[in-house]
Amino acid sequence: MGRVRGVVTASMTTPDTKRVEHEDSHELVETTPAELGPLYRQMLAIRRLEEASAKAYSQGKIGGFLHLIIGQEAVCVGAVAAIEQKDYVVATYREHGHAYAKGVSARAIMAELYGKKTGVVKGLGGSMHIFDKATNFLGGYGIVGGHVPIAAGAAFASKYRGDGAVTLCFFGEGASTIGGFAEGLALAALWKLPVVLICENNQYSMGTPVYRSLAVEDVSLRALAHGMPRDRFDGDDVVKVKRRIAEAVERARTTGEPTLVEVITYRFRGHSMSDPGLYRTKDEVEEWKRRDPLNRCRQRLLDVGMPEAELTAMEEDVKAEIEDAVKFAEESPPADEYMKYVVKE
Amino acid sequence: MGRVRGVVTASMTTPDTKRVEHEDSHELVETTPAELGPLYRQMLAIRRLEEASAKAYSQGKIGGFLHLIIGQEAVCVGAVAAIEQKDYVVATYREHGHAYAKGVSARAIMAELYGKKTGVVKGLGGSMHIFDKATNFLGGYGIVGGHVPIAAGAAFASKYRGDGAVTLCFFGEGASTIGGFAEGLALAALWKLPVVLICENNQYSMGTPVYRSLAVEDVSLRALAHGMPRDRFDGDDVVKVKRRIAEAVERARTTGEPTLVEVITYRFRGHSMSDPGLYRTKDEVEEWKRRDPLNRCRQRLLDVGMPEAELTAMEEDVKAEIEDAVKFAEESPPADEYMKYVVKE
Amino acid sequence: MAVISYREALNQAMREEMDRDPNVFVMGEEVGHYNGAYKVTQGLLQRFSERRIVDAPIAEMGFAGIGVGAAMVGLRPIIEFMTFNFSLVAIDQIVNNAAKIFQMSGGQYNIPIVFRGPSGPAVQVGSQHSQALESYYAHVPGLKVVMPSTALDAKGLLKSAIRDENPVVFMEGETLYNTTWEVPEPTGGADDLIPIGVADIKREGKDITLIAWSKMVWTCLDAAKVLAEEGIECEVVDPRTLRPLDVPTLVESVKKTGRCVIVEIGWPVAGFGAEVAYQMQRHCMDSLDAPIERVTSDDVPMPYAKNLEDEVQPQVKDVVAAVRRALYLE
Amino acid sequence: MAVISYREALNQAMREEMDRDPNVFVMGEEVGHYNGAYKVTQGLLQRFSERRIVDAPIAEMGFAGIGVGAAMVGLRPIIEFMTFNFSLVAIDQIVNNAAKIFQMSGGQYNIPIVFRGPSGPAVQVGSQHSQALESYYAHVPGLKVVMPSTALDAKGLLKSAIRDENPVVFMEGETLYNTTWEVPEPTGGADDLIPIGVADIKREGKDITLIAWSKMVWTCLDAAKVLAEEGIECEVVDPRTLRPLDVPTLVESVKKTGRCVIVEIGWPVAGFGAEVAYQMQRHCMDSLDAPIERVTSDDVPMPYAKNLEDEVQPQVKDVVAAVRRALYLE
Ligand SMILES: Cc1ncc(C[n+]2csc(CCOP(=O)(O)OP(=O)(O)O)c2C)c(N)n1
Ligand SMILES: Cc1ncc(C[n+]2csc(CCOP(=O)(O)OP(=O)(O)O)c2C)c(N)n1
Ligand SMILES: [Mg+2]
Ligand SMILES: [Mg+2]
Repeated sequence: MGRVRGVVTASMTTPDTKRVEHEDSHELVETTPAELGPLYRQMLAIRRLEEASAKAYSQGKIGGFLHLIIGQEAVCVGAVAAIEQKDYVVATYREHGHAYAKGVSARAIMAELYGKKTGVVKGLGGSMHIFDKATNFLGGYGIVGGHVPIAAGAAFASKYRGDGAVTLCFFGEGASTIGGFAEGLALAALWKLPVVLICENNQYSMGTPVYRSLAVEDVSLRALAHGMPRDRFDGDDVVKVKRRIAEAVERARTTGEPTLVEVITYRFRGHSMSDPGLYRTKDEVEEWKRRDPLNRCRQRLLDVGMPEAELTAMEEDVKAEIEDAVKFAEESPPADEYMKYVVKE
Repeated sequence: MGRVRGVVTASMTTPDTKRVEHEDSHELVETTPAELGPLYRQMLAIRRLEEASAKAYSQGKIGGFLHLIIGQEAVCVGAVAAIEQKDYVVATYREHGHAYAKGVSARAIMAELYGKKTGVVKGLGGSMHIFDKATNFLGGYGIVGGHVPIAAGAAFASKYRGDGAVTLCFFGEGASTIGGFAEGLALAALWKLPVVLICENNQYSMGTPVYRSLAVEDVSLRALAHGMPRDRFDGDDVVKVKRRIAEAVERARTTGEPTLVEVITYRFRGHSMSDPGLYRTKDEVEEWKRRDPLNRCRQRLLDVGMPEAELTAMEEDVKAEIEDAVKFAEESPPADEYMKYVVKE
Repeated sequence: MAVISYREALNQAMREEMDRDPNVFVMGEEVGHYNGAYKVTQGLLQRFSERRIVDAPIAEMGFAGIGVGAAMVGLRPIIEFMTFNFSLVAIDQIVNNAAKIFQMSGGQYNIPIVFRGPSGPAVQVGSQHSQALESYYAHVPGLKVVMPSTALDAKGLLKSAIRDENPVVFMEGETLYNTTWEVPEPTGGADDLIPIGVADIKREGKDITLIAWSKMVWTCLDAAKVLAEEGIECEVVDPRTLRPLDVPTLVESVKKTGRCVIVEIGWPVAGFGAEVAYQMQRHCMDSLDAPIERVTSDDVPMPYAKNLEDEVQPQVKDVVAAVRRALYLE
Repeated sequence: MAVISYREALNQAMREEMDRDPNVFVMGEEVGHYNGAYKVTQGLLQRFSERRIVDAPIAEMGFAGIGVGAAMVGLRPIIEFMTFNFSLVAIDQIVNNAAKIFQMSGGQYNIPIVFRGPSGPAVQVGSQHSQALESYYAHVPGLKVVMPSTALDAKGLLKSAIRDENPVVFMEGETLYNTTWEVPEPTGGADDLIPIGVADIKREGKDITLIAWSKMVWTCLDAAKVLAEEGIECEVVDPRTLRPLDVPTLVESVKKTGRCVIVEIGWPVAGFGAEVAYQMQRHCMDSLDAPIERVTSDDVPMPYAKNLEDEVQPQVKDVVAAVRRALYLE
């Protein structure tokens, strides 16, 4: 895949980057309708959930920051498909998809965005702070990099107890420059903590393209100095994501060894709802949209033999699910407890 | 050189390290008495200064933390010999040697340790916080890793102004796990700041041997992911240190490119005066002492033709210099200003 | 005189100072090509190029430290935190380096640096993004802490901060950027500056003194209007600078009115308002006709839901109630 | 009853709690093989092995965060900072994660973690190593902040902190480790614990209340002895916990004596003493016969030279002078 890039201007602060091309191939990964169907359904549900929340945001029904994951759905869905219920997931502020993939209902997410009492965290956390104990979703975090040590900590606990659980930690490529990531990485490597660190390289950190934040545009290289296994591939195919993450999960589960995985992807929308995304050309965005992982996945499903009718039924079902979630959020009572969860008695 | 190591116990927190042997050779580096003589003199002066301060500390004349650099003198002396007066040096709490090498007088250092008004920072900073504007010594810092960005900042200023100065930044191998180092490294690489990051790997971070703090015992590898030049060698030969650092300095001065250099060395004393160093075997310490860089340097000087008498005269001179420094410190008036330098009017 | 926004005032201050002094530069996330996350640096990249408007990757500890190092050797950095919430990962650089190097170096290296950015809760951004950290910075000797409430103050104080020889923590109101105020045309002279450390009386009154800074000045002015309708005349005093605090001006007002309410948007316990309260009781004890009242946010991490967020933060009605309590009207 | 040191008390508390609960572990720099930089964890590695006594590399942000993550999923970490000076590089983990996750998660994940280590200036370690940061932590809802002054309190409070379901910032006196106190043999029952949030009267008196915590309790007790010789009876009240603060006990004492001096080792501006002063004026205004006095360190980064360091820090003579001022004796 040819990558779309901005123009590098020579200046003191625009580094002369050493670009590294993907080692990745684009051969299709074997799959079946039985495997791919549910993954497609999840990706679609996330897409529709995000679209519905964008709409509610523009109607003033959702406030604050709203970071959509549209375009990146294959990463969270594929990765979470590679783990079990008992495994942990830690994510950023761009985590609706990860939460949904881990099993949080669209209702609970949407009600949270609406700031309702029925939200997954009772309207106290909002878009950036989804947590769900029932599904071992350890949270969405707003301070870039700060959650990487937390993920290492969950993995530390698994090792301490020998419970065989693995932790997935998601973060953006922009997070790779901050100390919290570096320390989490170093400690995970040193202590061999069963965590898979998944960098969703979506080409931008807010308005900053990778070539202006990284001296070398390959986050996975950070693993080298720690003797940590690494992987790097395009996140356009959900089955590929699942397979490759599964390898890392297997290694973590059996040997305790962490892996740094970089998945190349792209967000179709702005950084958050308030970002018009003027720093990218229309052409660039269009080129990526032509490779929309959701469309790819749908086509693949047809190719491997899912009847169109079945697909359409699934799509109707998703539509109903999200409509129901919005209705649920709309009709739920407002959040009302806020003094109760400051200190646990 | 066979390295001396402790015993690795297998446990969750003692990682199964991937040891990397030095790529370094131990051939002698060409030199002359004219070059080596002054370097030897500096190393000796630092050794004697440290010994004198240890003595004063045990007499209760110096307080607080006192971190001696005995055993590591070849690193600071060799490195600083590779730069010019206008170049900057930034160091840690273990910085008496670096300050002396940069041109701070033994008097000013010793008086500082005594907490006297005539100290290099008027008795306000103490052992860990030597600063000297006249020699562009940008300080000794007590928070591990926190000074790495500061060094990058001085280098940034040089690039901003185009003044051709280079900054040397010294730190221990223990500092390589902290975020401040990681961020300073990433920014220096990204912006191509003319800084040489010199890791003095003295095998221990306080009582922690490298194999318990690093997943891979090679700090210089951190440069890889940033496309940054790196170097790694034994710091037993002061001329070698000078030559190798000079290469990095030259690169920084002409291309602006930073380098990460790891110098393998050993501290003969405890971490600070209050550390008896029980975590190392006598044998280990003795093995390193047999390769004392100061002795090596002296022998080399004789080998390259400095007359023994000249050497002895130099040694007498150093002895007098340090005795004078102690006397000066003893007789100086106590520190007396402390409200004056909180805010600059 | 032109009516400009707080955002524009900050932008002008930086632009004018950068025109004046080639050693001034701006560094931070999204300050250049993106024109600032809150558009405060709009247009500066175009005017000053990438050399002086430096887009930094996400590494607050790193670029705050780079600012300190650059300041040591003669530059005058303006370090923008996208918000002060993110300054917590860099606070060691501010407290242990920026604030102390002048003293640690025996007066050899002063650090002329400005750390600036929006501060305080915005709207519905949740607990990690809704903090008022002024008491942290005001605690530290060696720092100055400035928190302007109006475009006028923002401009004059930022210019002073940039020219100051010391580290200045310049905390802007995240919700004030669009507020407007009359600001005179720059003359290029000293009157373009507002000195750091001088309080300003935003409204005169005789019955009670309201002390507030940043956004809470506006809340107090609104409360004063409500109370004026009942014949209660509030004096609203804005310290503008928390360190050094202009204690004399505050004391004079409290001595005059005999009553004092301190309003801050942050948490109650060990908030900066406690320090102000202490100073007032110490200097005005004999003149106080009632205990000093404080209005703060509730003692909780900020909830997300709008209704709760409003409940947690000080509102006009809370100030009005505190004034009534201090006047023994309820 | 045995007379043991403050250091030993802490060690016993950890040992007993680790014996009791397999989920408790200790992590920090030099806590294991080195037996602790200040020997507080002496012998624990031998007893509990590397699994539960974890030597960490220098990465405070990292291992503080690991503690938070481990606490989320059911462990009970004790994170040792070699000193609290180094907690500034980790403070984001404490303020933004440990303190807030319980609320952000809508009450799903509480964080039973202890951050402990020596705090406050030691002797001649210079400005970067000589800070009293209690006001930072006491400011934050969701945290508890404990600062014991005696071996007895250290033991009982650390045990309570380890059993607490919330993040506890446990700040030990760096200069108190060798002080001794009578500590009863553990019974295994609830009386081994000292509850968090309960103040203790360290000396009774009727003329004036001295409020102090950690090392300053000792300074106040010494001052009280000096003053007793002149017939002035000081009551020394030790809150022991700064958050939650036992306001009723403090108020009761101040109401009784009518005068109050607050002594802290840290910086004056927005120090925790300002909060205490505010609470006392609010609750005791009618009983106060003199303005509340505060004794703090000078408003400067700590100088290195011993003579200056002593000048900067509160000494017995400073407390005595403040008491005299509050009694209008000078
Ligand atoms: C420490 C910190 N600094 C800055 C920010 C503001 N911020 C939020 S998201 C973001 C960009 C992150 O980019 P990346 O890591 O690539 O993740 P993406 O948003 O692309 O998923 C920034 C700068 C923050 N939240 N935390
Ligand atoms: C952030 C921080 N954490 C902990 C310490 C305590 N400390 C001081 S020196 C040191 C060991 C540093 O080891 P290394 O970097 O190898 O340098 P060396 O002392 O060997 O020269 C530690 C842990 C500190 N000063 N700062
Ligand atoms: Mg990104
Ligand atoms: Mg070392």
